[in-house]
Amino acid sequence: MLRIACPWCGARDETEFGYGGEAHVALPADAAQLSDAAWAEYLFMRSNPKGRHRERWVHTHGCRRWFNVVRDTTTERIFAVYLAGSPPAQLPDEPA
Amino acid sequence: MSQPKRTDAGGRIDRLRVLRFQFDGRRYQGYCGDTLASALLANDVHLTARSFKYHRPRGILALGAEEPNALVQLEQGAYTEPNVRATQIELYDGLIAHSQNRWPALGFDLGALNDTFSPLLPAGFYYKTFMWPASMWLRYEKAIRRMAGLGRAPCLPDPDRYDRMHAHCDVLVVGAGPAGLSAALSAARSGARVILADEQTEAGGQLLWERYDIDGHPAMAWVASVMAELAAAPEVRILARTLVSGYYDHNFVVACQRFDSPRSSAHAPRQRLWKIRAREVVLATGAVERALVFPDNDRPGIMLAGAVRGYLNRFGVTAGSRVVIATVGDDGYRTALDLASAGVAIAAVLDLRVRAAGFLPQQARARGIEVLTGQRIVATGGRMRVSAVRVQPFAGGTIREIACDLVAMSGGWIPTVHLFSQARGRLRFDARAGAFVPGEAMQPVRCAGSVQAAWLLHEALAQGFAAGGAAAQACGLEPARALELPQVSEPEATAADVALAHRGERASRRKQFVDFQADVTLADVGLAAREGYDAIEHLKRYTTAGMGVDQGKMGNANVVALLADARGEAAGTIGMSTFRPPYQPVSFSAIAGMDAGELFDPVRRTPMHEWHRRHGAVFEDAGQWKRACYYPRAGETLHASVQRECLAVRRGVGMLDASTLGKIDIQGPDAAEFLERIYCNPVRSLAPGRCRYGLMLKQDGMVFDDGVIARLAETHFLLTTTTGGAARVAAWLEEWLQTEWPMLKTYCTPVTEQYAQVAVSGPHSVELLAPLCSVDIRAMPFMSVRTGYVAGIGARIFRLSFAGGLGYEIAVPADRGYELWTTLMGAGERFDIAPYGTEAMHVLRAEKGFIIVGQETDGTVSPIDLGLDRLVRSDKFFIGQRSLARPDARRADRRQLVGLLTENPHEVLAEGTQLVAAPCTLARVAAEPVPMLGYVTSSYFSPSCGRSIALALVEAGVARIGQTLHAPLATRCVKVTLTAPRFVGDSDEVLHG
Amino acid sequence: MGDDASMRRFIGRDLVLGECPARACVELRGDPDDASFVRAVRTVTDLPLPLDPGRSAAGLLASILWLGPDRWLVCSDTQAGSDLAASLRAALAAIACAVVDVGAARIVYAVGGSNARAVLAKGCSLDLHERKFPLGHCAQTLLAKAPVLVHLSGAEPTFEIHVARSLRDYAWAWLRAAASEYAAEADDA
Amino acid sequence: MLAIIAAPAAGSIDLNRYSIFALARNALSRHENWPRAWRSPEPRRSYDVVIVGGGGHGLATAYYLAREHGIRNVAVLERGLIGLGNSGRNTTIVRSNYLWDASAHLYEHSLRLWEQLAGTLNFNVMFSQRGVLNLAHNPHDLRELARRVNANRLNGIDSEIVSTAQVKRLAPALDCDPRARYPVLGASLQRRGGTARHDALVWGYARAADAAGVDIIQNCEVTAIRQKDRRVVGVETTRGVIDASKVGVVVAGHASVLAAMAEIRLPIESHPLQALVSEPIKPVLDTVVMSNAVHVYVSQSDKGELVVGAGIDPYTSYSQRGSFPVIEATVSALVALFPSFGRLKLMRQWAGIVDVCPDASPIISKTPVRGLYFNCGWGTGGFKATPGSGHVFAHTIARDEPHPLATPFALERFTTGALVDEHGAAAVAH
Ligand SMILES: Cc1cc2nc3c(=O)[nH]c(=O)nc-3n(C[C@H](O)[C@H](O)[C@H](O)COP(=O)(O)OP(=O)(O)OC[C@H]3O[C@@H](n4cnc5c(N)ncnc54)[C@H](O)[C@@H]3O)c2cc1C
Ligand SMILES: NC(=O)c1ccc[n+]([C@@H]2O[C@H](COP(=O)([O-])OP(=O)(O)OC[C@H]3O[C@@H](n4cnc5c(N)ncnc54)[C@H](O)[C@@H]3O)[C@@H](O)[C@H]2O)c1
Ligand SMILES: Cc1cc2nc3c(=O)[nH]c(=O)nc-3n(C[C@H](O)[C@H](O)[C@H](O)COP(=O)(O)O)c2cc1C
Ligand SMILES: [Zn+2]
Repeated sequence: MLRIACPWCGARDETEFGYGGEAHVALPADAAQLSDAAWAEYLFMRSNPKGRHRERWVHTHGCRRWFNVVRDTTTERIFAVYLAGSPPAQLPDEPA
Repeated sequence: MSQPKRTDAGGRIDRLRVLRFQFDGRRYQGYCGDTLASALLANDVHLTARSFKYHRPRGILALGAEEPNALVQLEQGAYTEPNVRATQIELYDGLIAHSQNRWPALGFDLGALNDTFSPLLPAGFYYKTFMWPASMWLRYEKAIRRMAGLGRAPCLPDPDRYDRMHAHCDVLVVGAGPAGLSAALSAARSGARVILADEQTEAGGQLLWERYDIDGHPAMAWVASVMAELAAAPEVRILARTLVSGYYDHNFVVACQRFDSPRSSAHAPRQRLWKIRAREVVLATGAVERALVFPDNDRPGIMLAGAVRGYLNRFGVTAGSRVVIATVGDDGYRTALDLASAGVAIAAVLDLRVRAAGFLPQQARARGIEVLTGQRIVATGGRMRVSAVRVQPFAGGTIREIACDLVAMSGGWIPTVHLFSQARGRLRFDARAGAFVPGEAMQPVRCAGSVQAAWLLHEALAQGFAAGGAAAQACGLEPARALELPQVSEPEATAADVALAHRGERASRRKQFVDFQADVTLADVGLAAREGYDAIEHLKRYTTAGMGVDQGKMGNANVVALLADARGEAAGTIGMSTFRPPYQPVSFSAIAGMDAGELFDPVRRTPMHEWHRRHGAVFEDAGQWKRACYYPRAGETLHASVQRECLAVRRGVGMLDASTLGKIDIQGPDAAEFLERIYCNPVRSLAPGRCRYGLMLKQDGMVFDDGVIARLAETHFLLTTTTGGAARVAAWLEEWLQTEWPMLKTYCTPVTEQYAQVAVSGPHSVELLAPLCSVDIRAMPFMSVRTGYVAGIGARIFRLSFAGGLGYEIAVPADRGYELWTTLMGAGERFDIAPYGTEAMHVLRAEKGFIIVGQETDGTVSPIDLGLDRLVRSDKFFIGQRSLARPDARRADRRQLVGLLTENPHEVLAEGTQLVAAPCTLARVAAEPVPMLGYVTSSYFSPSCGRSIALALVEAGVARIGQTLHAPLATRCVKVTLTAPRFVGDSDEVLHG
Repeated sequence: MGDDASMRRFIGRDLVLGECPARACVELRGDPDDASFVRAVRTVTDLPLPLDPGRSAAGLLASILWLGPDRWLVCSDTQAGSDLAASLRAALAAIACAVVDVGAARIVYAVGGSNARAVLAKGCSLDLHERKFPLGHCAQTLLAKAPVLVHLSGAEPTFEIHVARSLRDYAWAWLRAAASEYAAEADDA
Repeated sequence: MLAIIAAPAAGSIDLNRYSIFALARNALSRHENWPRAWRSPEPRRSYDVVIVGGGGHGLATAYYLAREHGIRNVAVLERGLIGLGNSGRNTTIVRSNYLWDASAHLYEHSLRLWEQLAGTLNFNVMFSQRGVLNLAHNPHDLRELARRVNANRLNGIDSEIVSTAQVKRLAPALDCDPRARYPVLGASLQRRGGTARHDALVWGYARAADAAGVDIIQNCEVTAIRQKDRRVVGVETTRGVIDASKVGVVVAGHASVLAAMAEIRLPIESHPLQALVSEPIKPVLDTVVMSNAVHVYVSQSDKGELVVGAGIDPYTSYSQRGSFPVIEATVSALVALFPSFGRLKLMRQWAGIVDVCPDASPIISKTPVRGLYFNCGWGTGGFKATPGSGHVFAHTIARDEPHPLATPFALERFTTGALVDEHGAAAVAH
């Protein structure tokens, strides 16, 4: 069971959180202008990587805040936790 | 007489406390401190089970968790439990156990015919036969199923109590043998919060039955002093009888604690599941002994040598009177020496090694024990109990038969690396130990003692001290000062040559078991390899080796070694099959804990629940909520009650408990802008004091939830949601607000629980309410809201109605809900008021053509499909908007909401009935698919219309209004006419029918 | 409540469970970086707004519990919920914030005695060790399947468990079951 | 059609054919002479078609390519060992009672192939048509079941509503007390549904495909997809480059990884799906019982264990492990439905990586890269579809045009919005 460090409340069990999928998939500003294909890309297509994943979580049964997590999808190791709305967290060993 | 195999003295049993028990109907006695296995052996009972596949007689083989044979059915009736290892059952007075998987009796089992036919039943035989004729498989299968399985499931609900407990610690130590104890001690002395868990009743591990001295005293004295110190330490928790079963991610460890005998007391749980979050873990899980592979190596009376020694030293039981010891290392000699000291005759020590020159072999020889080296067992005799072994030098030569009633085999030791591996730790093959040992760890975990193939006691102690200290340090604690390692005297022992364990007689036609539990033989391994199932994971699945109750604790090591041989590769290159939780089986009840019975899932009740109950309401489940469905009067059916309730609303006044509706308070300068984006209909234009029906879409354009938007003030809104949608919608709003539009100053607060809400509906509602209200409700326009008092209670009054027609909804703080309800019921007596339930509410709203999200919608229905396109505004952005422009959302032949009238006005179609173009029935399964045009979403008998009405989603339904379709039923077909989805008009006039 | 108006209570070995009398509770939302907001709250409650997760402030008039970075629960035993809300609303009138009366939305159960932690640990995954969850600490979490707010308070430290009113029966049944192990011998199970 | 293709490769007809007689004959030679079930060839430089993924779907695709389309120069490339992906870790429920026409037709096609499969493959896949019950616990469930059962019937699929009393007769251990927290109000029953032996399905297809000439290459991970002008030309693997003008990718949970190699994005997320078995016991449950509302499904294997399936873990993962809370929830649900199972014990738990699509329906599709085909998105329910999926995918590859049954499942649906939303049918994994 994951232990996730809510940026506000600190480390809590996975059961208190909700998972929100891939992070940094922003709502296109001009949705109405997009082609069907581009809209489908936003709506459905996900990178679903094997390895490091930037993803959204919400502390449902705690402070109710959304935040982002960098987790390795092969080991479940969590590398970083950062606030919603901030740019993708860069890890020291990653090319920018 | 009684307990013929009990020694006169010794062992960790209380000879003053005699316990009576029964096995297979026979009465026996044992002592407090016994296990069922030790007590049976004390009574000279070896035959305890029949094997899984061949139903071969089997005896007790091991001392603890690794036991593959002696599984029994413990207790009876509701308390019965199948497949329990006799080696792990603490004896108690009155215990009743039975053998399993035999018919009619353990001694005479017809299933043993399988053994006779075994040439036809090699590994995987079932894949090759029973294919013809195809229709017969179910029959074959029935017979196979009856032969398979072991014990029996109880027929009654588990009567016991269970719970789960969370725990947090700095250092969790698993195993209270010498390594675990020293680890716990050094961690505790550093001030760490320590949990020490061991599955046994007592701490000590192998020291419980090995004869070592520590600091010049018997080792158990050291154990006692350590336990005393740990027990006194404030931050140490000792969990005895606690099996650590699973090691999951982020150092989350699950353990199951047993409290007492199967009949637990009324207060205490029978078992407790611990859920431990440890910063650091030390695994000191020890090792189990390896069996030898030789022909007919499974006869009762053939045991592990360590186990034989354990039964002697821990329980004062001699498992035989004339013993052959077969060993591949010096350890077997310990058993010989201990038995000899207890006066048991040693027929011979059979050492498979060519040379046996160590200290222990010398001692054995010095005691006059015959030692045969370079020999192996080529056959065994005896049916229900071993009676002799035949031995022969590896090099060939004469076969000698040695009579015996016990064979103690010592094949070396297998480190218990299960938990380490579950923790994603990598395993490494240790050639010296001939076994897999912990390699690189992937979580904060350390190992100590024989789990690392450190076979010597002083090594175990030293590793434990080091691991415990390092773990505490990793938690940021100072290492304990002045930790002195205790002094140990132990004879040196040369390591076992484990490769010999499976390198006995290959030519024999007799069965040589590698996995006793799954009845897998050496020949099976060979066959699988030949057929190409020669990777360990394929071999496991093809032969089922390692898939039994013991998960191959003993057998897997030999399976892997034999497979390596078959492939001509070095041991260790084959790998191991995956270790998975649990380390040992854990009862389902323990995992469920208190989440059983009424606590399985919370029930939510409204503030008025008790009133409904007292007034005979029949409840229905809506998510976790209990909602009053209808209120039958004496003798009334569902139908009659609902008809009456509906008419009360249409003609007089009725009252519905609407408290379960979700409610969300929205405040802030940008609240209107926010909701404008959330709802597909306009919100900004809503005037304060007014309400509007609103639809929310998902991003894919499909209806997600609906409800009323009330604008309480310029910057203050109250939304209602569906009962089931309350939490979903609140989360949805927060998500958008926080992640997409944090710049919008808006605060959302779920207030479902704060308000009790009552819908007062019907033409008399105004007369009923007006005198009780502090505001002039007659002056309230349709779809408006006011704040005031109702019956002296601070309230919000909404003029709106889901039932259609005149109606109000009153919301008061939940703690006044009951009072409001009873007051209104009292005041309503004059008007013959009737409480109405959800069923009547459904009929009433269907008459008006109002949808229910989840009934008219299923996640694939857009507002356009529902005919609500007039609500959808194109001149603004809202969630789901773009998706409504996709080609599929614009298709003319999408399913659209319509009304249905059956030809016969008394025919009420079942909801879920499908609609087709040409008449047909469901009686026979159609050969060719019949195209479906839609289906019935809601269907009722409408008292207002005096006939049945229905709503349906139908392909291009709006264009078909006026046309006829067919509703196929089981044996007949009903003609239906499509209408607009509304049956009763604004002034309650009937529109069709 | 009209149904079972009697206050629930259970006394076991080193354990007391009980239902607390209704109390005024207001959920307060606002920007903690806005000094005027913080000041206004102080004028009404005479308390500093706790800004750190898990912290609470207690005074004579009221107590304030941290719920989130812009969310607090203001409780009072001495005022009515609507009065508390009204005075907060009045003080905060000019500020973008939200004041929502939530007193009726919740039931508060108190769990006290030296076995309290063990009872709660059966359903709560927080580390309730006194160093990790000291007096005055509060946290939202799950107790078994009920979302709860846990607050350790009082002269004789007692865990207060705020739970949704609709889960009153569930939470009590759960607490009773968890406590049954500590029933005094003569008590029913 | 299928009966004809059952004959194994020429030259080995009698010796290799499995039957009770073959068993008896081999018993005389102590089973020393059984041949390998499939060869273990070295990869060749090029194939007409390369199938990536040696799960049931990949092997079935290769088999039908060879048997039905005469394309025998086919390799199945498997990263590890065949059948150890989801095909080797599922709860083996087979049924075809899906809601929407497109799915119903596809799964029914598959079910009909199942009914002949042991004979077709000459491998006993132990397809046990013991019936599948879907329980209803509230009025909403009942309504949804009725809708689905009616639709099934009109689609030619056997399906019926059964009463609580009938449910009790079919599964006596179920708690049918009306006061239960989740009372059983009725159920749908598909009698032709049931379970099968998962490994046997894989091995059966492997052996039959091999006999038809297909090369099954294990321990051969595809690391890149080679293309020229958006046309596939081959793959790179850990065992070298292999040329092929057609590549079919059938890698379940790894679909996104392979898609990324071809610069395609998929609407797929990979989640852990957990399952567990109890210790083996004598027969207590003769049908398959599934419940959406309490989220558990269970059957008893021929060996005697209860095979229990859980819901998916919420977060994406590639590690074939799930989280313990899911096990707690699943086991509590099991005990709630079957209170007498409480004293039985969990023997083993595990997880697979399921490829979940937004509409809970598969993708069987051509792609923007010519000659590259994807078959994925089966999520929690593709075991039952293995024969049908392989059959229509082989057609799609061989003809370079979707099989009619596969047309609704093309990738385009995510652009047009014509989803096949089977969440109702798949709300609980199966
Ligand atoms: C716990 C669980 C329970 C389930 N229960 C059911 C059920 O009851 N009924 C049902 O119908 N379905 C069920 N399913 C779903 C079903 O198992 C799958 O949909 C189905 O088995 C998928 O088969 P497949 O052949 O597509 O995938 P897999 O069997 O996963 O095969 C894919 C193969 O691709 C290989 N691969 C991946 N990457 C590469 C690469 N780069 N190169 C080469 N090879 C690669 C993998 O190693 C793997 O062997 C369940 C699934 C799980 C996990
Ligand atoms: N002569 C030999 O060849 C040989 C071989 C092995 C061990 N030994 C001796 O055995 C001792 C080894 O000490 P040790 O501490 O490493 O091991 P140990 O066997 O003494 O202790 C291990 C303990 O861990 C417990 N345990 C294992 N798995 C568990 C689980 N999942 N949950 C809860 N408890 C669990 C066991 O019940 C046992 O009490 C030393 O004295 C060593 O000399 C000798
Ligand atoms: C239908 C089915 C039945 C199973 N029965 C058993 C069993 O009886 N004993 C066992 O140990 N494992 C059993 N397993 C689990 C496998 O041992 C294994 O855990 C699973 O296939 C996943 O593989 P892995 O654990 O090697 O990753 C079964 C698996 C399935 C899919
Ligand atoms: Zn938080």
